Amino acid sequence: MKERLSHEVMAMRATKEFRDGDCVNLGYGIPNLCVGFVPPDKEIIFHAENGVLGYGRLLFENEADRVDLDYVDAGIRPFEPQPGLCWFDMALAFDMIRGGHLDATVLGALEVSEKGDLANWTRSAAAAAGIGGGMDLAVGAKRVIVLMEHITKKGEPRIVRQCKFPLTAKECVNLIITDLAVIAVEEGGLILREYAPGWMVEEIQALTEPRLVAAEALCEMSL
Amino acid sequence: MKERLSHEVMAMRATKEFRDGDCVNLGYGIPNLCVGFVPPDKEIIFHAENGVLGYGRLLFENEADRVDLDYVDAGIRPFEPQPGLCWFDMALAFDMIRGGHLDATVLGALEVSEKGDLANWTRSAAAAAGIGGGMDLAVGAKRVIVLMEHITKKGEPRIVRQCKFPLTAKECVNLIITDLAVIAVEEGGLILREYAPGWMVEEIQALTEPRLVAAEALCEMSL
Amino acid sequence: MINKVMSNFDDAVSDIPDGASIMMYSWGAAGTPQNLIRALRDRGVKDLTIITHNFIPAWIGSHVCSEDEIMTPYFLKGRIRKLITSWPRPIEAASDIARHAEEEMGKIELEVTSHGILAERIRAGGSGLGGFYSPTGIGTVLEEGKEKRIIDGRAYLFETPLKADFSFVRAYKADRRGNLIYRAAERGANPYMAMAGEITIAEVAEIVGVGEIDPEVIVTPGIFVDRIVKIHDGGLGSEKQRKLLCQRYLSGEVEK
Amino acid sequence: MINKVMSNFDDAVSDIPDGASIMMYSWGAAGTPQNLIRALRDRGVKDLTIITHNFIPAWIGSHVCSEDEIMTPYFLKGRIRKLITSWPRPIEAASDIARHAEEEMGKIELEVTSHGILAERIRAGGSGLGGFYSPTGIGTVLEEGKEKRIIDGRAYLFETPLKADFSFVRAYKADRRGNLIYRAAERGANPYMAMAGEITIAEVAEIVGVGEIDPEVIVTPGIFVDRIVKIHDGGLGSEKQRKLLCQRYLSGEVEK
Repeated sequence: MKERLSHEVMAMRATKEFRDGDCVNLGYGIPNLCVGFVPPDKEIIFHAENGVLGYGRLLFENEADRVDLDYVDAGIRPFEPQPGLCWFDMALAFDMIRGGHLDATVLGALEVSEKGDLANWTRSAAAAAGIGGGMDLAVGAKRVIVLMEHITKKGEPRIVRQCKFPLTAKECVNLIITDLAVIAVEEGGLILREYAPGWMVEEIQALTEPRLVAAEALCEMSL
Repeated sequence: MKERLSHEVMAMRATKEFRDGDCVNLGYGIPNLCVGFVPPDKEIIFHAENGVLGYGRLLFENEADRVDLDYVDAGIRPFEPQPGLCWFDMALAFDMIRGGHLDATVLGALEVSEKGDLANWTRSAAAAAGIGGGMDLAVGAKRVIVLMEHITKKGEPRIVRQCKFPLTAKECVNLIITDLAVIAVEEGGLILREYAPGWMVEEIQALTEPRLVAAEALCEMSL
Repeated sequence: MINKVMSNFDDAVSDIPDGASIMMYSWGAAGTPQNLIRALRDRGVKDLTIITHNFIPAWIGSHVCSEDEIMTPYFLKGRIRKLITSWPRPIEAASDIARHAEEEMGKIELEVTSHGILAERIRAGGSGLGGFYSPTGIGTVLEEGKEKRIIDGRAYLFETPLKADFSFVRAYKADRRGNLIYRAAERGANPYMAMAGEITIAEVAEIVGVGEIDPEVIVTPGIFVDRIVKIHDGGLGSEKQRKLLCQRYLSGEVEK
Repeated sequence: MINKVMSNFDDAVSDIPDGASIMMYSWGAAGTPQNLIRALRDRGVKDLTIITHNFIPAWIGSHVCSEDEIMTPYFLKGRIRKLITSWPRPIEAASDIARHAEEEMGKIELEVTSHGILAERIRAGGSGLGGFYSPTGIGTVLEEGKEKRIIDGRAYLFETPLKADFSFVRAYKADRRGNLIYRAAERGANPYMAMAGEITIAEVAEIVGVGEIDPEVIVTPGIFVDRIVKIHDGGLGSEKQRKLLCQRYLSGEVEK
């Protein structure tokens, strides 16, 4: 298959959505990468649901001397403290989320429906597992951005008419950023705004279950 | 009329009810005096609903140099800071109250009924006024002690069959301490436990609307 | 770059319209956003909905303070359409102030509740809850018009969340991001009121650099704060002005 | 005199019976009351109800830690009758640990909810509320068996308060009255779990004198804490032991 955007480039594209001063929560997986790609002209305050605002870049495994297991984000990965950091308890962290105080959240997903339904957790035959904070974020953040690969490893569309996985929240997604496209969820349907370099609209549509509407200002994705 | 206990002696008697280590909230009026009469062998932590635990004695008006308008109790009176003091917000202050974390509260009252109903606020013809934190305390504290004068200025009983003033809470009072007596509110009725020096049971009964039952261990009040 | 600092109080309240709902703390002198309240009064808006724990003037010793000494929500009287409070009038019922408060009560829509219910309703508003069940007020006038529900054998009343168009907050130190810390009883209701205002405006004694406040001790994270104004030296509620008031009314020089 | 300090962990958990409900935080290594969990496991009680945000082993880099390295609620498996959690199994579904977790899930009563609902239910339990309405989970499996209510045009689910017989808490510093402060992400759920235990037991890195913690920065006032035990130098979760683990698994000396 043709080359698709790397996770890093996807994360870079997502950070373009942030306005100076935004408070943003990053979900587990690709979204977490955004913390490393904030442009220098923007002051973005990252929120993690375990009780921190303003955390810095994640530490690499070779930075053992700087790792402090008490300085971790919601994905339990050590990060670099930075000025303006603020610690609080998880109840307050979720008050921020539920109370509509977050400007945006970037979440991973298994599927997004044409209406913006989000499915980002699974349950086995035995038990539900891993609801985490996703349901709270999907309901509470002012803007829900999904950052995910456009298709599954088996090549099946993740943007679907109806989610097969259990829902995280209904009609909550505002924008979908994938390794192939940027798609807005609007009243009129799914609006294709940007395509990855080298990809044709028809090719993206073929990997997307519901119909995409080309935006008037449709253009190639850029950073 | 015969001599009755002073407010100070009433407060001293009330502090006898506290066990070492108790967290206690003091209502406006006579109860506030208790903070000055803690015996040295007991460590009592006073809670004020504006968000403080462990406050010290109230300052007198001639201690202007030591007054700090940010160091005030729930009655907005300046107090002396002491080691172990702890500040928090009013929501947490009421979580402590409502959540059953306070060992006791000492409240003033207009009336207490034979069933332990408490009335400690008034409303004018125009409007209700001054509910304050009394309703929360009466419902939440593990033990509710009323500290009040036995009769009104007009000589009418404050311990009554049924309260005429609006209620603070129903069946909440455990113990009534007045300038004449100590009375427990129990299943079997109002149990007269102690009488003020020089007062006869019949004299106290005459100033009390419901019937008092003399305790087996009825004795003179002491400090 | 984030910079929520504004240069003066008049600008900070300049977009508050007639009919706005505003919450503000007041516990005597402690924690009261005095300068914001004065700027609001000077702006001349009307039909306000005011949410405040106490609706009384502050006092020092036995001296009841004027609005030039300690400004409190009480001095917004005449501009209020609705008041939600736990303590609507002064404790000394015989005073002039009590009579004025009583007149005010007759003119406005008054909703009286307990401090604890008020605190929790505001917290629920700021944290996106739809309401909650509270044990306070069972068997009292607070039952009127409320759903009663037995949960696990105990009776509770349904309470609704409270939000406001604006929250006025008073704090000790702020940075330009809006992180706040408080000083002693100044804290009070300010942290949860900061959460429940559509726009939250803080007046503070000092503005410090980002990172100068220990990240472990910030009480109100900047996410809840929209505007910050520094109280000028000697201004209403400043340390200097308060010390002067205490000296004046507690030293015995002035008898009331 | 108040003195809540106890000399060892075994004594601190010695009255926890079979069938007890216990809440405990765990966010990887951060804030987990490791020594209390180990003492509980060693005590050999069964049929426990465990309330925890995460039910997974901790990891350092890509190394998944054993119970001798970082003790978490996961290692109570086999002693649990009911588990209330937001995250019941490891993220890497293929591991041995994931298989063991899955087996455990098959044997117990499992109640899965969101982190936010869990946090607020515990806070409601500790603060004496009868329940609340939350917008989270509308249109999802979390609706099952819950009352749905439209309030001001928005749909909410009724959530019940959570309390426990015991709360295990991990903190940074304590005084003998039980006042606690935390270190960074150690805070997490510890403050509200401390409020919701009938008996709350704290393990702490350091015990200081009353008054040594700044009264403005105490996070958990002592009123919520019943017992305190100091973690011994080099013990589970101590700074020294954690540094050693980080060095071991992040320096490249040991490959997993």
